[in-house]
Amino acid sequence: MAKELLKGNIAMAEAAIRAGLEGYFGYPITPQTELLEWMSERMPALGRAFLQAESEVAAINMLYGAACTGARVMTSSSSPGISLMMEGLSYIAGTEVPVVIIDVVRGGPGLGNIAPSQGDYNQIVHGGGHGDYHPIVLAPASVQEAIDLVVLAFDLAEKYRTIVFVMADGNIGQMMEPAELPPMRPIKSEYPHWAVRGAMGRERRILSSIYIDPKDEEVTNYRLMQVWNQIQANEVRYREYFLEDADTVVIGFGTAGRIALSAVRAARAEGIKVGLLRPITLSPFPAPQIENLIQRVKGFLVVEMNAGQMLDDVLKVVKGRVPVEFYGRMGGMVPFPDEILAEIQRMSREDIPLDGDPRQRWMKRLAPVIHWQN
Amino acid sequence: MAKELLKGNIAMAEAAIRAGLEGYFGYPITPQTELLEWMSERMPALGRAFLQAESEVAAINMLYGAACTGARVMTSSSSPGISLMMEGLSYIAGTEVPVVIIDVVRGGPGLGNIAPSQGDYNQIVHGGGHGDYHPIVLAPASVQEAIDLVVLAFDLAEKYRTIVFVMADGNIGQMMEPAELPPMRPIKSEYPHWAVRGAMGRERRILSSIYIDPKDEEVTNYRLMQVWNQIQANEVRYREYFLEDADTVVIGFGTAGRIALSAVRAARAEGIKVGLLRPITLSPFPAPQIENLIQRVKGFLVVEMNAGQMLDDVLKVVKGRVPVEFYGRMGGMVPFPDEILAEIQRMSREDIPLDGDPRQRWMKRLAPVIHWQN
Amino acid sequence: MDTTLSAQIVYQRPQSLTEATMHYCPGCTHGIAHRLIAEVMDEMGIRERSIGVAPVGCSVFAYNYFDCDFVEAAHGRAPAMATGIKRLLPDRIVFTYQGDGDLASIGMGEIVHAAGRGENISVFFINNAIYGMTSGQMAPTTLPGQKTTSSPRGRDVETMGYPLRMAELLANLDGAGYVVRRSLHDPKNIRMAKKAIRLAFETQLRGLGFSMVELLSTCSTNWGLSPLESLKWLEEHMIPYYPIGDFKVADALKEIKL
Amino acid sequence: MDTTLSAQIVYQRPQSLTEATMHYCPGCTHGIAHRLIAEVMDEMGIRERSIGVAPVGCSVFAYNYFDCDFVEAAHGRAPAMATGIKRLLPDRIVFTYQGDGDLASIGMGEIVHAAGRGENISVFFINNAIYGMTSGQMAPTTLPGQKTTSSPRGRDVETMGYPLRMAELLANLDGAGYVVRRSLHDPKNIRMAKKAIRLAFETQLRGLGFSMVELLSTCSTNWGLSPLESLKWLEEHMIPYYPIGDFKVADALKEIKL
Amino acid sequence: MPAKGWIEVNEVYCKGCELCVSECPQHVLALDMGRLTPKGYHPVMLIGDGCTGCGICAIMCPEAALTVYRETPQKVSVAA
Amino acid sequence: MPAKGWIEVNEVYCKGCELCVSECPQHVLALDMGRLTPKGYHPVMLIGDGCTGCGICAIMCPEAALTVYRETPQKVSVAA
Amino acid sequence: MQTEILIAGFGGQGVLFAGQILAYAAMDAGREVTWIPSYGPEMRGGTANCTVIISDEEIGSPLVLNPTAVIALNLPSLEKYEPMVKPGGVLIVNASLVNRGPRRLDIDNVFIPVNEIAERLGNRRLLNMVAVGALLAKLPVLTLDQIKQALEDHLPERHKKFMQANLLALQEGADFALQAQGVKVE
Amino acid sequence: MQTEILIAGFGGQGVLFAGQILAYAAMDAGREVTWIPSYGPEMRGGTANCTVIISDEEIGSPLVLNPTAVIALNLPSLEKYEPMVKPGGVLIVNASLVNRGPRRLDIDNVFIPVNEIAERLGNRRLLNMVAVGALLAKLPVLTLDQIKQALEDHLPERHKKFMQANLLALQEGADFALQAQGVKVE
Ligand SMILES: Cc1ncc(C[n+]2csc(CCOP(=O)(O)OP(=O)(O)O)c2C)c(N)n1
Ligand SMILES: Cc1ncc(C[n+]2csc(CCOP(=O)(O)OP(=O)(O)O)c2C)c(N)n1
Ligand code: SF4
Ligand code: SF4
Ligand code: SF4
Ligand code: SF4
Ligand code: SF4
Ligand code: SF4
Ligand SMILES: [Mg+2]
Ligand SMILES: [Mg+2]
Repeated sequence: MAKELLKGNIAMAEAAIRAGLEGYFGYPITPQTELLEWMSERMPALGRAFLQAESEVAAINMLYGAACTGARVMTSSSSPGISLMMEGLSYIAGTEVPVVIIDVVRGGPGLGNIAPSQGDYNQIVHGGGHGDYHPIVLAPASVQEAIDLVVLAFDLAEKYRTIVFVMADGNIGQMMEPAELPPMRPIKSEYPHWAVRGAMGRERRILSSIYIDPKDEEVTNYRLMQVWNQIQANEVRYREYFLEDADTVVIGFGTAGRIALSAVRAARAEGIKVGLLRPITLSPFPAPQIENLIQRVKGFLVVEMNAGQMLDDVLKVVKGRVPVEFYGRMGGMVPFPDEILAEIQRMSREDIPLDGDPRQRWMKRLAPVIHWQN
Repeated sequence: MAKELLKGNIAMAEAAIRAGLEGYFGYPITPQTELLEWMSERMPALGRAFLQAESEVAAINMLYGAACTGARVMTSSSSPGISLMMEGLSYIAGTEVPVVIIDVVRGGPGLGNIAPSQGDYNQIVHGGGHGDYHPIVLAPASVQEAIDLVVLAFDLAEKYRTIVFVMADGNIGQMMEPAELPPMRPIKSEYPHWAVRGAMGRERRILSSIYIDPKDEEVTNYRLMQVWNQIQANEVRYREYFLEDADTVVIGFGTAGRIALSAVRAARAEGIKVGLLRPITLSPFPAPQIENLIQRVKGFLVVEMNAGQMLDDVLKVVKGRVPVEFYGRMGGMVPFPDEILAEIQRMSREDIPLDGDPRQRWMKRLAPVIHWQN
Repeated sequence: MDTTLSAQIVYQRPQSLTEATMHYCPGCTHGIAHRLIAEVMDEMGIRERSIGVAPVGCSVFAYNYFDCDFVEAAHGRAPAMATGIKRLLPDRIVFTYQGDGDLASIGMGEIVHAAGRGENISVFFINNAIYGMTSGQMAPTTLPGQKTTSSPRGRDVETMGYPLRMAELLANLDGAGYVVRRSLHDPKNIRMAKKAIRLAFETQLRGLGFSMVELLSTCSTNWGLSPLESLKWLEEHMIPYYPIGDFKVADALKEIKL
Repeated sequence: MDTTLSAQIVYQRPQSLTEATMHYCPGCTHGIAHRLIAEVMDEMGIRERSIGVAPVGCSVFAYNYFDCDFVEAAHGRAPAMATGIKRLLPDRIVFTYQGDGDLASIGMGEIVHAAGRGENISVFFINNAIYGMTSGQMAPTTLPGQKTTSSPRGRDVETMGYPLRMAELLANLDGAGYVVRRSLHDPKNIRMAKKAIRLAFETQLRGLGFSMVELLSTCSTNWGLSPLESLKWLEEHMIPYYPIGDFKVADALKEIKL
Repeated sequence: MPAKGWIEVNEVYCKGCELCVSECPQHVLALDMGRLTPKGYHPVMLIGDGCTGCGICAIMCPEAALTVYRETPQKVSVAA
Repeated sequence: MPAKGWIEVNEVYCKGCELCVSECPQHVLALDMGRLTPKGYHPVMLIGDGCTGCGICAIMCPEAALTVYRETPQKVSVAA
Repeated sequence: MQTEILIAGFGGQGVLFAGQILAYAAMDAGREVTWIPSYGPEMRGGTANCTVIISDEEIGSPLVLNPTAVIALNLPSLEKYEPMVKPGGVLIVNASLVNRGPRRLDIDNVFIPVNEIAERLGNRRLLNMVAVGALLAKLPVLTLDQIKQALEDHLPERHKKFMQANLLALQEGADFALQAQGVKVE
Repeated sequence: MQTEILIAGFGGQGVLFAGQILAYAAMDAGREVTWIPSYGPEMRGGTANCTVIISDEEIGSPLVLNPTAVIALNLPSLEKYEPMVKPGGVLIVNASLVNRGPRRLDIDNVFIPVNEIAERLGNRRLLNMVAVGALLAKLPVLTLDQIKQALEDHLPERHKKFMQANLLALQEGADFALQAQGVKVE
């Protein structure tokens, strides 16, 4: 198929449709609304289920019900809407039904603004609903990657009976790029052994997140952890740029990662030996890859569009063995390549301390940039 | 005042009232319902605002409104109800108004059960709502401490214009112990300079979490980070037991912490040099205290009623310098002191590896305990 | 020709109930509601294509008692979950079973919108004027003056609001095909309730939109009465406030004779 | 005595509006609604003790335009936030300003319960049959057949449900003191709307419970019409579906003459 | 001659709530105070003749614990 | 004699939406196509005599951009 | 010294209140104490139990694997907790609802028909006090007088009329336990 | 080689579409391209801008601090982006809405009254194409023919009737830019 100039939101919607999406439930919110709008046009035309829910709370619970039928289903939203889904998410995790959720992240906290952000990292990767569970989180950095990851998301969700998030930011949702859509897959014809579709000629089935005896809940938690171990072992995805001889490695995902790529190229042009590790799965986190790099690099620069949420995961892996620096813009601000280039240049010049808190050092450097007055 | 035999939930409610609570909004959920019920009796009798909201979503937004008046206000709930509050929480954080929230945690994910758990650690401490913000999280281990921390919570919330959580588990809420309530404080008579109470003879005031220009949102995020730095510097609280000569230190909070205390005592009786660090503030985390211990201990044992959520915070501090072991029970299971004692004994016998993942090791040890069949 | 006497079964436990003993308190009319739904499922022969959605409330374990596929919803969200199922499987019979806290308090948004959308699902709404499962707090349907553990001096309508009449409220919506109120306090009313349950399913089968049967029910445990006293209390106190009646009956249903 | 001519101000910008220019599209009747509320605040002299609650929707920045204290709610939760404020400050005038997506979609639970509780707040509900702020998706009040960006072939009531008549729905509740619908499409209706706004505030002042004025409003941008065409469209299409009228007027209000 | 009927109580289910007792038009039901079910309840029992097999007890029973039988006259064609 | 009136347009606010234009009973309003406001709109203006100061334009104006004046006969007591 | 008492039975048997009365008495006696219920997974038709710990120092875990004493008011509770009693501990069993004998030799077993005794005293609800009386006869962590005082101070007002009956029940339970012969292990 | 073009103006001036047409043309020419709008904070009555990057290799950042070229269709956009243009770059300014001259010596300034030209062509909405024409005259990253082709391929069906007018607008813009004298810096 030829490349088309596609807007991220629409590309993700169409990719899901072509991956065999059978039901979509969502609620409008900038900057992901075009995704829902596309669904409203395409899904009914294909005879598939589309519903604009009355709220994100309703949407996630419709999704939950739809997922219980074993069908390929999805919702999408943006930060405040995702927050409203936390209870439902925890139920879905506890019931072990597969769903795909796209979060086109915007600036927060609160109503904040609609500018691109990565401030939902923690709520999706580490927190969110109550109880112990781990969704898979995929972070595209281009429209093409967004398409590919949406398709992958469904396969992973079903393989592990888990929640898969595609965490894009406003930029990915709003940007147009040439990209190729996958061919249309047929709707599935067989449904899993656990699917609730009416007890026609078989024993009834129950899908529930209740394990009223803590012993049973503990076993369930353990099972979730086991699955998570498998996911960690098998599903880490990332991309490397210029890592062969790099002595400094930038780590950034999504839009921050691709902005970093511009900076890395510029730095390379100046002869600085810098590379880029762009995590594609934020969860499972590419910890082994970072571990490997520790042996041979002088330091890391973590770049995010938040106050250093992934930074903590990097620090956990690095364990103080090599210096880590951080550069983030918050609340909907997007760093320019020049800012990251300046950081790379600084790291190539200065000795970065092993101890101390990279976040505190960053806050000092950021203060003049944002004209901070105490 | 003399000690009374008080149930945790009721003690926390009455403590809040005596701390000058002006408004309570909540929704029933086990195992915190007695708290709401106590409020329903006492608050109207005192001429203060009590309302059983139609849902947790409504409760948190009522709380948000009430907090905007500058009054001392509070809600309480348990895990699934807290999940429903995530959007509201993020708004409150973004608007910088003080609120106190009590979470009496139960087993999850999903509906799970109503047994005591610490599975909300991540959602409260690390994740939850969208965007960058940090609530203060206090974790009582007894009815008396629950009382004291509820009172403290209001003072901290107002001092830093922040969200303060009291994260108890079902045990703390349901347990009765002799405890002393504080004297009744008068309702406050002066309201802060930002409070929205009608523009009588002054400029109008606006309270909002909107910073539509990302530049302004970034400055707001920065301000939140600055406040958080102060909180980290000033408000870490914890309790130590037998640490003077300990070569192994158990780290556990809330009920897990006090169960660990029994185990530590039993181990001490056997001559094992073990101590206990019980974090009282989970956020800010007692990282400096752990850092200090690293110099002189042989290893840590983290004990939780979850799959190792605080464990990650401990690992981040320890940075692989001394071995860390983990023991957790999940999904509403509560460890018995004997189980933790066995872990302490094992650590005093065996050499614990520095590398490897304590969570993986624990999962292996736990499998037979829970009769895990793959 | 001669006449002999032979034993005939007048009533037996419906097939659509499982063998599990229910966890309800003795005399709790949740059990009657379950029985009636199961009986209707038997009579209509729809057990194998029915999917139930259990609420959070005393009937949280409803899925253990019906011999059909079931899912368990989050508190109040059963109509949303049922919507998700029905949209994917339009030819299945999808029903929710919800209490008054579940449906009328936390789940208000979902139930109004399900009705407004004319979602082709059937809702069985157990109104016992209290939160049973969490031990007796005020529900949106708690009567004025009624004492509960969260309205210890009785529900004061000035501060705690007025009881909500859900059947009347939802019947207003264009998407509603069948919305009635029945009671479970005596044999006559129970028979009427069963017919209504039948009609609700018929509404769904015929694609006539949203159907709901509100069932007045007892909670002797939290009302602090015996099971028998509870039936009386229901009759004397609830029915005057919550009149039995048909609030919306789609024209196409009117000709059905049961 | 002699007669001279002197200039008299017939109309001027109300004091209760700030000097900010509004961000609404040209001809958007959100502006008229703002103006009317401000005029009533002036006339009643309540600006200094009023607290407004802004929604999420095109009127998200309402707080910039009223010269009184304001807070900004989460999408749909303005009634809950207003409740929190009113409960703490019962002698202040607390009002929300909400769109149809905000009030009738995501905020359904909160508005029904605020009305059911008889919460002493005033709600100004701008029904423009569409989601303005997010560029024109279907609202719960979108008319059957109406094209929006999320109902591109027109609202199909079979799958997308029926438009909700919120004034009628809420008027049903015992807690409602004053619930009416007005329109903003011509001078006569605008005058009536202003009186209704006045009465809503009077309801609150007198402690008569929940008050709501539903205001039919235009969205020329997302309807794809000029501002003038939009007024016509409102009159011709919305009013037949959403009749102007008084759906609940507490007895104590009936004697008020404006 | 009134119809003759009888009931069977499944004691696994019966919780002794007495809803059936109070509604039986023939007043032939009572709790068996001498027995406890496995769940610890006194089960209901027939305490006399006169059951008509009307089924009202079963209509009231929240536990579906009752089976109701009735003797019905049946035409039997005597074989030739 | 019809009342005489006039209006003032605050061009900071006026967005040229024409709602006032269409409702003016005297048809004395029109957009000034020769001018643009700072926001880029053509503001409204009085295009002739006949304004009665009825205020209807102001009632329609979503921007509260209009001030309406009317000349009223006033009894002036001539000083002694 | 720390004493742990677990009381278990059906909901409605007064399990929780029995524990609370022990806790009140212990508090009034100046001891450290915790009372903790298993606020049962099934609130309806389920089982109930609570643990009371009485100690001379700050109490760590409010739950223990092997309590000093167990009161089992029905068969499921007996099956579940009999094996848990600390060697040398005490087991009080409601013989009214249990149709088997004891199984452990290393503990002090009292099989006492608390239902019958209570019904004989005129009120089935007294069965919990009968059991407490029996317990304290075997485990003298508190005196009957301390319990009586606790009842006087903490019995809800509306139950005060049953005060005398409660005291009688305690005494009957204690008397039974003291007279009971060592029960034969199955 | 990478070229970055930022187009800014009021909502309604066709800013986003102008950028898209450049992006389509670039894609059809086989180049890498990204188009990204600032999906404005204020959706109503606000400003709009978009950035188009055309490159020969995988594009990193879709946003740049210093674009190669800026089209400023109103005064606020000019004030904001004029200082950003990369030295040696191009600045196209809508002189119809800007009543001042250029301020930078190190870039190629074209002040062109796009409103007037568009109105002269009979449709105010053509102003964006006039500006694009002017841009390409100064920054030959794409040919006018490529733009024309892109218009033919991607102009929404209902706008096809304006095809000719669009082409004319492009040409007028280009002609103006080519004829324009170096404008005097203030
Ligand atoms: C989000 C959430 N909030 C609160 C609860 C606690 N909860 C469980 S059931 C219930 C109310 C049940 O009352 P009702 O729906 O009337 O059912 P009933 O028990 O009376 O049949 C509540 C508040 C919960 N499980 N989840
Ligand atoms: C939780 C959440 N969901 C969705 C949104 C996105 N959103 C903002 S305004 C709006 C709808 C506004 O429509 P309406 O209330 O009718 O107001 P209008 O703009 O038409 O005046 C939506 C869906 C949001 N901000 N928050
Ligand atoms: S608590 Fe009430 S509603 Fe629940 S089972 Fe018991 S009687 Fe029924
Ligand atoms: S989008 Fe519609 S509702 Fe919003 S300001 Fe414009 S015209 Fe008004
Ligand atoms: S069948 Fe009728 S007569 Fe017989 S026991 Fe039941 S209710 Fe009584
Ligand atoms: S109604 Fe059913 S449960 Fe109740 S006593 Fe009769 S048979 Fe037993
Ligand atoms: S005041 Fe009346 S007559 Fe004068 S311009 Fe306005 S509408 Fe027209
Ligand atoms: S109604 Fe107001 S904004 Fe519209 S043209 Fe008239 S004066 Fe201008
Ligand atoms: Mg109920
Ligand atoms: Mg709207």
